[in-house]
Amino acid sequence: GCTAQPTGGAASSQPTRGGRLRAVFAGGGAQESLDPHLANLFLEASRSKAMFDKLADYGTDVSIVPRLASRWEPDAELSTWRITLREAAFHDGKPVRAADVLHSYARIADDQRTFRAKANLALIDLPNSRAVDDRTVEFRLKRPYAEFPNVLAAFGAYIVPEGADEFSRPVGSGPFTFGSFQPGRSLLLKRNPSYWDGAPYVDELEYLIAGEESARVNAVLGGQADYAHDLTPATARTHEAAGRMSIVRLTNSGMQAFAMKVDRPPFDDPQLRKAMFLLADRSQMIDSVLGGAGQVGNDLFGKDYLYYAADIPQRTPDLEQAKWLVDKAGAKGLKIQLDTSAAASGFLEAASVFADQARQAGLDVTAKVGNKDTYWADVLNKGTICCYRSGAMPIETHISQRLLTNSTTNATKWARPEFDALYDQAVATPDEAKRRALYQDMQRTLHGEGGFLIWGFADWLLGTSPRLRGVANAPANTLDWARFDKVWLG
Amino acid sequence: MILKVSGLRAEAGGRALVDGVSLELAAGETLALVGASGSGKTTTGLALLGEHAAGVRVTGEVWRAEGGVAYVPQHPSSVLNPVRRVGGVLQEIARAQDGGARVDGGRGGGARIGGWGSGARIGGWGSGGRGEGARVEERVREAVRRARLPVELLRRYPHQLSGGQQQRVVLAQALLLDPVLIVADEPTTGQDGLIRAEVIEEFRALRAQGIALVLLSHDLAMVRALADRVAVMHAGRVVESGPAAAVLDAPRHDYTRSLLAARLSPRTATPQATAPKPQAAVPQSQDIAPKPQAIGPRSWAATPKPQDTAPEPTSAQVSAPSAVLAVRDLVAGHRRAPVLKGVSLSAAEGECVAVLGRSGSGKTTLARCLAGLHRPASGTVTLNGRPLPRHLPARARDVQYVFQDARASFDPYRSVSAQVARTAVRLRGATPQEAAAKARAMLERVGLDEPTAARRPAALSGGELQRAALARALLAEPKVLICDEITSGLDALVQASILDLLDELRRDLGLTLLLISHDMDVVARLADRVLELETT
Amino acid sequence: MRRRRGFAVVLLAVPLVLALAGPWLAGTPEPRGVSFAAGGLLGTDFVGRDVWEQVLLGGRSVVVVAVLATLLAYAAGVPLGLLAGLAAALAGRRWVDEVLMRPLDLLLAVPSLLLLVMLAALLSPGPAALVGIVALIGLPEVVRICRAAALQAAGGTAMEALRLQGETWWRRAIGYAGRSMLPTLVADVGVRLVGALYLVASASFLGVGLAPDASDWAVMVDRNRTGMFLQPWAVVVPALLIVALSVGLNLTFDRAAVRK
Amino acid sequence: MNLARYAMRRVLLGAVQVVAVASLVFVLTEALPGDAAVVLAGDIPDEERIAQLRAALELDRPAVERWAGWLAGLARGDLGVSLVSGRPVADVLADGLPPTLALAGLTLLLLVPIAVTAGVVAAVRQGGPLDRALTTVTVGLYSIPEFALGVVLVAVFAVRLGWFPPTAVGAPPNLLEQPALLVLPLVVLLARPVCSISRLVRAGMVNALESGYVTHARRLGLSPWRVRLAHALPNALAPGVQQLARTTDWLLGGVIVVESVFVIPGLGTLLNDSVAARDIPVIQALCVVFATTTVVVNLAADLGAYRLAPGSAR
Ligand SMILES: Nc1ncnc2c1ncn2[C@@H]1O[C@H](COP(=O)(O)OP(=O)(O)OP(=O)(O)O)[C@@H](O)[C@H]1O
Ligand SMILES: Nc1ncnc2c1ncn2[C@@H]1O[C@H](COP(=O)(O)OP(=O)(O)OP(=O)(O)O)[C@@H](O)[C@H]1O
Ligand SMILES: [Mg+2]
Ligand SMILES: [Mg+2]
Repeated sequence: GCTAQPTGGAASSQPTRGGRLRAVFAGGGAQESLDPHLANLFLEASRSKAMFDKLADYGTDVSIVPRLASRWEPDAELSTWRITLREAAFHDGKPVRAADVLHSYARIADDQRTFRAKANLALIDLPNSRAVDDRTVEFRLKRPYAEFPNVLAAFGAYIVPEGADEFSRPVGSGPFTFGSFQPGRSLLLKRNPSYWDGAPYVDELEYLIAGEESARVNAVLGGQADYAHDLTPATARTHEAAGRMSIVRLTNSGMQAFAMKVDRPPFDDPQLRKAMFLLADRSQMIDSVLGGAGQVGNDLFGKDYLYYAADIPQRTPDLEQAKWLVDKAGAKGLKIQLDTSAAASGFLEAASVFADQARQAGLDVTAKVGNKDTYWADVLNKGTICCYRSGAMPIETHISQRLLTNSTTNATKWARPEFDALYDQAVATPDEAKRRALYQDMQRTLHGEGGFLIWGFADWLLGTSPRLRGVANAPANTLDWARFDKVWLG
Repeated sequence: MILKVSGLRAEAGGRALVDGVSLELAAGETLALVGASGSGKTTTGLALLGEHAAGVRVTGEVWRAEGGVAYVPQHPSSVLNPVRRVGGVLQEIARAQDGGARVDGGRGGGARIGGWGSGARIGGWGSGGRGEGARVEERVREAVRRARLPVELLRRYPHQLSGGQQQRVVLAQALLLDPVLIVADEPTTGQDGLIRAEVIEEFRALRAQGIALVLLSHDLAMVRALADRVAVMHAGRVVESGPAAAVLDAPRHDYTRSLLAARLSPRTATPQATAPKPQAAVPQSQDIAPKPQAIGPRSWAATPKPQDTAPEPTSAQVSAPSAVLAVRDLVAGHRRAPVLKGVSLSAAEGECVAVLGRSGSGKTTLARCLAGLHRPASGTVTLNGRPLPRHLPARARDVQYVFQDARASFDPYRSVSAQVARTAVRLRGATPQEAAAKARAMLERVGLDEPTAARRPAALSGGELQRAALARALLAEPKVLICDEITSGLDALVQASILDLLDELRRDLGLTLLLISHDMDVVARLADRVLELETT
Repeated sequence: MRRRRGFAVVLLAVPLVLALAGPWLAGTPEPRGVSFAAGGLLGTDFVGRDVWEQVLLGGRSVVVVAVLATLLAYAAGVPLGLLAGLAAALAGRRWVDEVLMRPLDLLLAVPSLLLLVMLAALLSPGPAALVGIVALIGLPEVVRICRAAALQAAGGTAMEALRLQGETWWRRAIGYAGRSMLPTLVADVGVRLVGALYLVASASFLGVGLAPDASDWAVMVDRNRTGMFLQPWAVVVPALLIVALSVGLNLTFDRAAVRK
Repeated sequence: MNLARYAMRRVLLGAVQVVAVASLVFVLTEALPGDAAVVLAGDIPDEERIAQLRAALELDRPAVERWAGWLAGLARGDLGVSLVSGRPVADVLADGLPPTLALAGLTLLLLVPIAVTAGVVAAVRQGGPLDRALTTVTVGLYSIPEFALGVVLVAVFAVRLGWFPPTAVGAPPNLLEQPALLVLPLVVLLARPVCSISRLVRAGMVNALESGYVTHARRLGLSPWRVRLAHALPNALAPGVQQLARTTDWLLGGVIVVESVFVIPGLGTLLNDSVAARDIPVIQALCVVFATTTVVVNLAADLGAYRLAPGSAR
């Protein structure tokens, strides 16, 4: 399904036109840029989606929904994909053509540049891809790949006009056109009346920036903004009942995990990993860390997403067995450093609570706070166990980016030829049922002895002013998340 | 009646500092309070203002007539605001007076009980008429002229003034107040003879205007010249009081008698001292000398005239056969002005050289250069032919300086005896016990008993502190001792004993003395030779 | 007067007693609950722990670390400030002043945020490092205030008299100049202690010193702020204890200054 | 001593200091873990990608070379471009400076009279209920962390009562155009320095009020407040002036908390962001600004100290 359920009572009211919607996000500052391919922060992702389109995007269950591409068809070996573009136009009136698509992808994949989606597009053999006609693109892949639509929806794979390389006044095909920009303060966009997916309801969209959460909340409470992105569970609970602000919970938005490195002591011992899985009291983590705003995880990524192995039984804490396993692994009293930092909200809390739980099982776990700015690079290769989180993405993408021998961000150092082979087999399988079975196999392995202790899936929390209607409940990073062409001011 | 005091008693720590003092003063009258150093003059004087030092309890009755009271304190430096230019403060006072006068609609109305009230006036200081600026300016100029303070000093900060100049600033402040009563505590100790005489004249003029004056002084010549009535204090009590002539000429009390009898006789042993000196060199001696008819038979008349005995002055060069201390072409000054322009002098072992000069002529500056506290622009200072060490502690073993302002030279937080003893520890390597014993002995010699010296500086009288400062310097057993007005706050009796002590040290230990004084009697008593500094 | 003393003493005693006796009073830790929920005496904190227990445990590190850091800053800063101030007042020694103060100016000019991040990266965490960092950040200010105060004391005749006595530098500086600026220092130390407290808290957030979930009043205030309106006790109680501690300290110091 | 010459020398020394600070900061930032490339890579720290980023940002050049290049640029008045956004650093600074200056200027304008008055009144009423109340209130406010104070003030006065806007989100670049925006930030900014300065002023005043010159000034028929303000106060100010200098320094560079609680994009936020992003050119430029203000402010404070202790300027 590609349309998300609008939330709460908002569904009942009829959409109305007009007004300026002010959305306040964290981030910005010196780092922000309007280049959609540079998008990195949530703020930038939302702004890009307001001004640009991708060929496809993630639906609410992270399946792929068509956007600028109205259709995609692989050839029999799955190595040539023919994409049909829908009729759409850039803000300057020029139509979106195959050449624009090829230019955009070439720009992202440029070896001299470092755009985020570059890794996703690495599979495309761009020199041999071509524009069949203005509305048809033919992509040649370097190897057969059944999940090619995932690539079309990749984070940051936006389509920009041919030749565009400078984005101080961006021109895209999205629902809003550029108005004015004050870096670090605000971006004002105007309604694009001729948007192919239906013109937005609001006349203007203003992105505001407030790094501090309390400031975002206060801006909504004080009527200075209508949409506050990224609240903490505590704030949500504070304001939920008061009526001055509606809280929108985007359920199942963020995976919360600990990543154990399986290639080095002590977690090269599967028994110890098993012990960790068993000692984790997931519901306590949800309560204490997320203030109840989330669901427990089963050490598998992508709960409720396409191909999720829902039939693997949920793990429940078993302290006795965990202790026994710790003893057996000879790890009783072992000093373990759990890397954490303020890089993501909840990390410090998670480390604190989990360290306590591990201590009860006889492990001497201490949280070590690292530098938040370089955290991801620091924990990629160093340390033994760290806090980890991930936004929404297809399970296939999760596996290919994090769990293959040659994955670039393999934080658990999970490197198994037989697992890699399973993956290769899956993405070369045209039949969806067979593919599903292969994914199930992979997930069973990961559940049994993987390095990710995925203890929960956090809700993503938004605050909206009561007059804002039509906000969809879609996980962060999916199409309907932070999407402002389908909301209206009541 | 301006002032009426009865049964005044001041006590500190259960000890009476002043007891049973009763005084009366009419308009235009001058009362002199004389008495030994530490006899309670300052305490009484403060009580007249309704004030007292911390830790002192005052009882008794003080009635004051309506109108301002001006106070000239004994230690001017402690009442001058270090961060305010002296002229600015004078102007401020004048302006407050101006406003106050308008608010009061004139002063000197009906009498009221002053009691201990501070009698603070609400003076407007914001507004002012068109003529106010000029009027204020005029008043300040007038006061400054009467206090004999050069106008160019008004732009300075207090620390940029000499001791005598500071005293004149305080005097000018008092004159600006337009008071009905002036309490002046040793108002001329830092002044040269000429100015002193002029200030005495000013006081006379004030008296003529009907302003009452309470004069606390050791300076019997001034008392004689000014006072209508004299009260003699001893150990906190008024032992004798009456008309000036009666008390001074026919004292009835033993103490008064001995005080008046104590006078300085010139030394006889020093050959240089006999040389006659040119009249012009020490003109001040002429001026301070009281009128012959006012001098009683048993007092100053018997003193040999200073000019008869004062040693020979040399304004540029004094040489001695075996110079211990030699100063050559010393040039020094302050940022604003050159002060010493090529001073040379030398002094032999055991010799006493007096440095004379008008107030502000650079005596203190010279002394500070020798002591190593002020860096001269050029010139050399040698001791026994060797240049003095620049390092202060090393130099301080040989050259000690007794500051002009004794009170400012003590740390207010520690007991005086402890401070005195430190000299022996630091400069003579004594153990603390030895040092304490030495200090006790030396303090005894300068006439300070143990309980007095055990107090903090604030609880000592001006004269007591001067003696403590001398004791402190002497404990260093220096070769050269520079005394900057060390007897200005001492009564004749104590003064004599101090000078005797110095004389003894000089003879017995070969102490070389550099004596800075405005008091020609002191100079005559002690000095072998005289150096006179010209006013710059 | 007695009533007034009572006020200051109570203000000071409550946090001090809690800080010193608290760890003994705190029982075995309760299992964690939902974060920022009611329950127990004062509800739960940001990771679901019992706030009252955290309050009992959290005073000691506040008192120890902040007090040590402040003391260290003073131990180093007062002599330096005195040295600079006394030297500045002496014509021949002004270079000493320059040599001391200009490098400290550099330290002042480096943003403390950068310094903290930097030190966090370089130093191994621990109370000792923390004390050092907090002291280092407070040092230049202490030095400057001491220097200004010393400069006032150093210009006087009494200082010259002490020099003429051959008095040691220490005696002149500590005994005289130090004594005369004591009221200034006393006024400053009470305030600086609080500054140190919160520096400790923000440092812990950057990974220096205390753990981010440490039982420490200042850390509690900092970390529980997100739940400030949900479960105010988790912020209010430790904050009030800190307020009581510092107000009590300052009032007591004021009274001590009167007595001299 | 000649104060003018002294000031001249300090200004020259100051220029050296500024360069020294910038160099020191350069070394510090270099020594920080990670660089702009690592930070930009974010949560996909692919080594190859980081290396490419480094090359693109010219971070692969030796540090000394980059430092020399920066210095050369500084000499020409060229601050370079931001590593992250590619905008000229001068523009980035120009965006952050006005809000900071507005806040700092207004705070100082209010701070000095409030703190001095509080200190003087407390000293005059030393030991009395007013003194104790002032101490309790100022120290109490000081002991409440800025963010807590800020959030509570916003909750009460902006959200509940609606008297002031809760944040400066979406405000015009010139904050002075909307004075209501500044009320709450100013209150929070004032809370701490009022305490530290007034405590120092109080201590100095207590001392000065006991001194001989104040007693004497009272005798001279000056009004009580004139004595306190014109005679006692100047002697009480020296440590307070130093603290004021520190406060000025802090206001011009370090009010990160207030800036973020009220969403005022000033230099503090800028510094925070650029340290987080390891955006060295911006950090360097900010440090030049901070070092310059520190040098100037310290010089002013030192001249003040000499002025307030003229006896020592022998
Ligand atoms: N710090 C200073 N700055 C500028 N001028 C000064 C300073 N100190 C003293 N003077 C001036 O230098 C001159 C000499 O001062 P000095 O104290 O040596 O005089 P003196 O002979 O000791 O006078 P007195 O007898 O009044 O004590 C005076 O005119 C005085 O005003
Ligand atoms: N605060 C005090 N506490 C205790 N004793 C004090 C205090 N102030 C002064 N004294 C003592 O009281 C006595 C009188 O002091 P006072 O200053 O009145 O003497 P004085 O007559 O003015 O002496 P001088 O001529 O030396 O100035 C002295 O012995 C002194 O030591
Ligand atoms: Mg006296
Ligand atoms: Mg002199």
